[in-house]
Amino acid sequence: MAELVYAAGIPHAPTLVGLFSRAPAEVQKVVRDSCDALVQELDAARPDVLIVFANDHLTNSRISAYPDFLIGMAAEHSGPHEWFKPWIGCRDYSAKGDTAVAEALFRGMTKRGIRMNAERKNLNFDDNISVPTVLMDLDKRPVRVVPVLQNTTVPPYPDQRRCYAVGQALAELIRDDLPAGLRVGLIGSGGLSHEPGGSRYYFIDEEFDRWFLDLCCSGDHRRLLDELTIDRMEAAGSGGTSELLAWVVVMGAIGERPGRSFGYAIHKEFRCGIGAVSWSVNGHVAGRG
Amino acid sequence: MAELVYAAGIPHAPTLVGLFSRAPAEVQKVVRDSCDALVQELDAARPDVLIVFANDHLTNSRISAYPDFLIGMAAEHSGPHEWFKPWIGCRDYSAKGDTAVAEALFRGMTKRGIRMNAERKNLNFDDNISVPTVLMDLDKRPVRVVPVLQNTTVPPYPDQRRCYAVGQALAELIRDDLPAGLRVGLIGSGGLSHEPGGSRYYFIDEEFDRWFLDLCCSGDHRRLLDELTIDRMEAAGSGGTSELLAWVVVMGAIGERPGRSFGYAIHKEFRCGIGAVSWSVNGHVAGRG
Amino acid sequence: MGLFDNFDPTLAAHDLVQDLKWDPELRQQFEKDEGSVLDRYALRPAERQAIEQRDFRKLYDLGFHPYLGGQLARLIYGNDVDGAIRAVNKLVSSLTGKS
Amino acid sequence: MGLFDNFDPTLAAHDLVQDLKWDPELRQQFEKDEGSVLDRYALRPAERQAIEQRDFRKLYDLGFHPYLGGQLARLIYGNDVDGAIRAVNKLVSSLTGKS
Ligand SMILES: [Fe+3]
Ligand SMILES: [Fe+3]
Repeated sequence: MAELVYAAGIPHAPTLVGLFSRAPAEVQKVVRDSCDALVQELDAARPDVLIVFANDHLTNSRISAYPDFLIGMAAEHSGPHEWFKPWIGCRDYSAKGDTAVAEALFRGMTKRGIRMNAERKNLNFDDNISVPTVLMDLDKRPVRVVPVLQNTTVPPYPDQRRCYAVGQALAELIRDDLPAGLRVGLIGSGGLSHEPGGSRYYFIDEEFDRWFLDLCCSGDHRRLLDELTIDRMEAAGSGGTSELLAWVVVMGAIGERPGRSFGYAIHKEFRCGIGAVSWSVNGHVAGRG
Repeated sequence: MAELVYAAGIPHAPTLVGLFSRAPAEVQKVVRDSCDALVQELDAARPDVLIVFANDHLTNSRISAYPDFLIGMAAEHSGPHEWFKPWIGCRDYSAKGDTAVAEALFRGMTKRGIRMNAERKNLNFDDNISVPTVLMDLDKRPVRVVPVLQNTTVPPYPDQRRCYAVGQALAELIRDDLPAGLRVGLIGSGGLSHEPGGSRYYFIDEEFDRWFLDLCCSGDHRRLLDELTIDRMEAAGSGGTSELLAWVVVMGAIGERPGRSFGYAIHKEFRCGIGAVSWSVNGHVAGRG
Repeated sequence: MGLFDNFDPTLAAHDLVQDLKWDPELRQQFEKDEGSVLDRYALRPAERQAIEQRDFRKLYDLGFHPYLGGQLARLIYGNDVDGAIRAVNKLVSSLTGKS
Repeated sequence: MGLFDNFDPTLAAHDLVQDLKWDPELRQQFEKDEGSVLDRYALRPAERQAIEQRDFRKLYDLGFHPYLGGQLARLIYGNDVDGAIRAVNKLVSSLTGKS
């Protein structure tokens, strides 16, 4: 019976690193405040392991064999992948992995009827894991990381209801399969609205983003599941906004809890809406209520 | 608007080839009669292409990355895979493939929300495709083959309802996506009851097998879906009987139609119950009714 | 909306972009002699032409995955922070027909 | 029934059997010097011991996939039509504790 001690949803736009210094002061402030708050809460929560759900940007698998979920089981997770390095413009990192938790995750999801792929070798990390890692210095903190790369863009991919169910299975797994006393944190990495590779590459859907952040903070998961459809996310930026499904996995795991957001920034050059949420789970065992 | 002209369910026990000559005369007769009838109907139906659903016996993918379905897109399908050759004891073959239909299948299933993997190279064929191919001389007949290797044994795998839905999508795809005038046949390859690798390796569940063959012939798909559960198949031989899910895909595609069986053989040394069914679809477009 | 309406997972150009990302040598060759790299892939004539003409609109209409489209643009126009801006602008103007 | 109750997809022995099927050279080495092949895989101690002792019961209790169990038996006891009969019998007697 492990304990769920931390849960957050954060964006991973590479421009948050590479174009940060060129952004207006008020935009920089939102990014900085969000990171500071997230890191402070993380340090206070002292998780032993962070399970990070983040979409793969077609960096590990071909379209002809694209998994819904891919668990990184390596003892260390190094990145970014060579080709993504200049693009993100971020430093190298090597975060501690947790093979035992990764294996328990693979085993436990299999047992619960959820197909995941798993890989012992170092995965190719693009912005998905790299940006949160360097923004929060995860590799320098005393926490182990288990990345789960999620398909949110190669059709067909799991929708909000399926992702929520995966989160519910994860909660059960944390409670029943992971060792007593283990402190577990969850991060959903992705979003907010953006359309990478599309004709609306510079489009940010402020209305959607603010609505989504409010919804996340409200803890109303019935509305979340009814309204955060793939169609709605596609309308707010095709192929990119659906990265928020990684946040839905986390919300499925923690159940209906209020969250807090640290502001919202809209900056066209980032090519992505920026905002983060953390949820109050500290000290509570995973599950609804 | 292609036409569905042939549909059958057949077993692929390797012992049907390697141990055939040692089987009692009455067992040989059932096997021979079934093959003769299936081949006669096939020749009469004159399909241009046969889509063969058959489980992969862990011959193409690792357990850490196991697909539900894997489409063979090669222009030729050669087998058996080297290691399976002495075990099956069958001749080499090279069946014509159909890259265009295989691609349409991959594209059409993707569009219909069903994740399949696809491979352009020659797949590794074990008994799944090899046994039907040599028993029915598919490689010597004027028909192209598209193999779809199905996961029926690595948990979690698609259950009877999911497989039926895949079949329904397939029917729609044949009707709407494949070229007019194309004559399509379907084969589900697998079963009947057996427990490969289990302590009941020599167990054959005659009662289950006869019940299943009758059910297939009845065309009562509500009962099929309610009663042919994974638990029921596991009870009739763990890890092997569920190969019959390949037949369920075919039944999903043809809808509720009566079928005919060509007898049933039980021979312990075959380590598998033997029986086949063909369904009346000739001249009808796929779909219910 | 609609970016995935024509999505065609069988396009060989998808594998081209994947391999270019994964293989620095292939990338070098692509820069030096693009045609010799394209020759290795079973591209349909229209697919190859769209790549040669940097016509992303046509490529997407054939069913190319837009995320790989963004990556292809970076492979062609530049993959560092500033190269990416160039790539995004080229991509958007090809898709919208404006420049 | 119950063959999959303990199924553990993380066992390295699964990859061992897959590789042996796919790689004739590895198979030869496995026959000549089994230990040197087992060394290459991150087998848990109990997992390795079960393979060395041909203890399929123990291997299955650890969560080994029975279909790969049948194939492992053939890799050890024989893979032609008659070898398979030997393999099946050895496997069944290990699993049932009868011979
Ligand atoms: Fe992203
Ligand atoms: Fe089989």
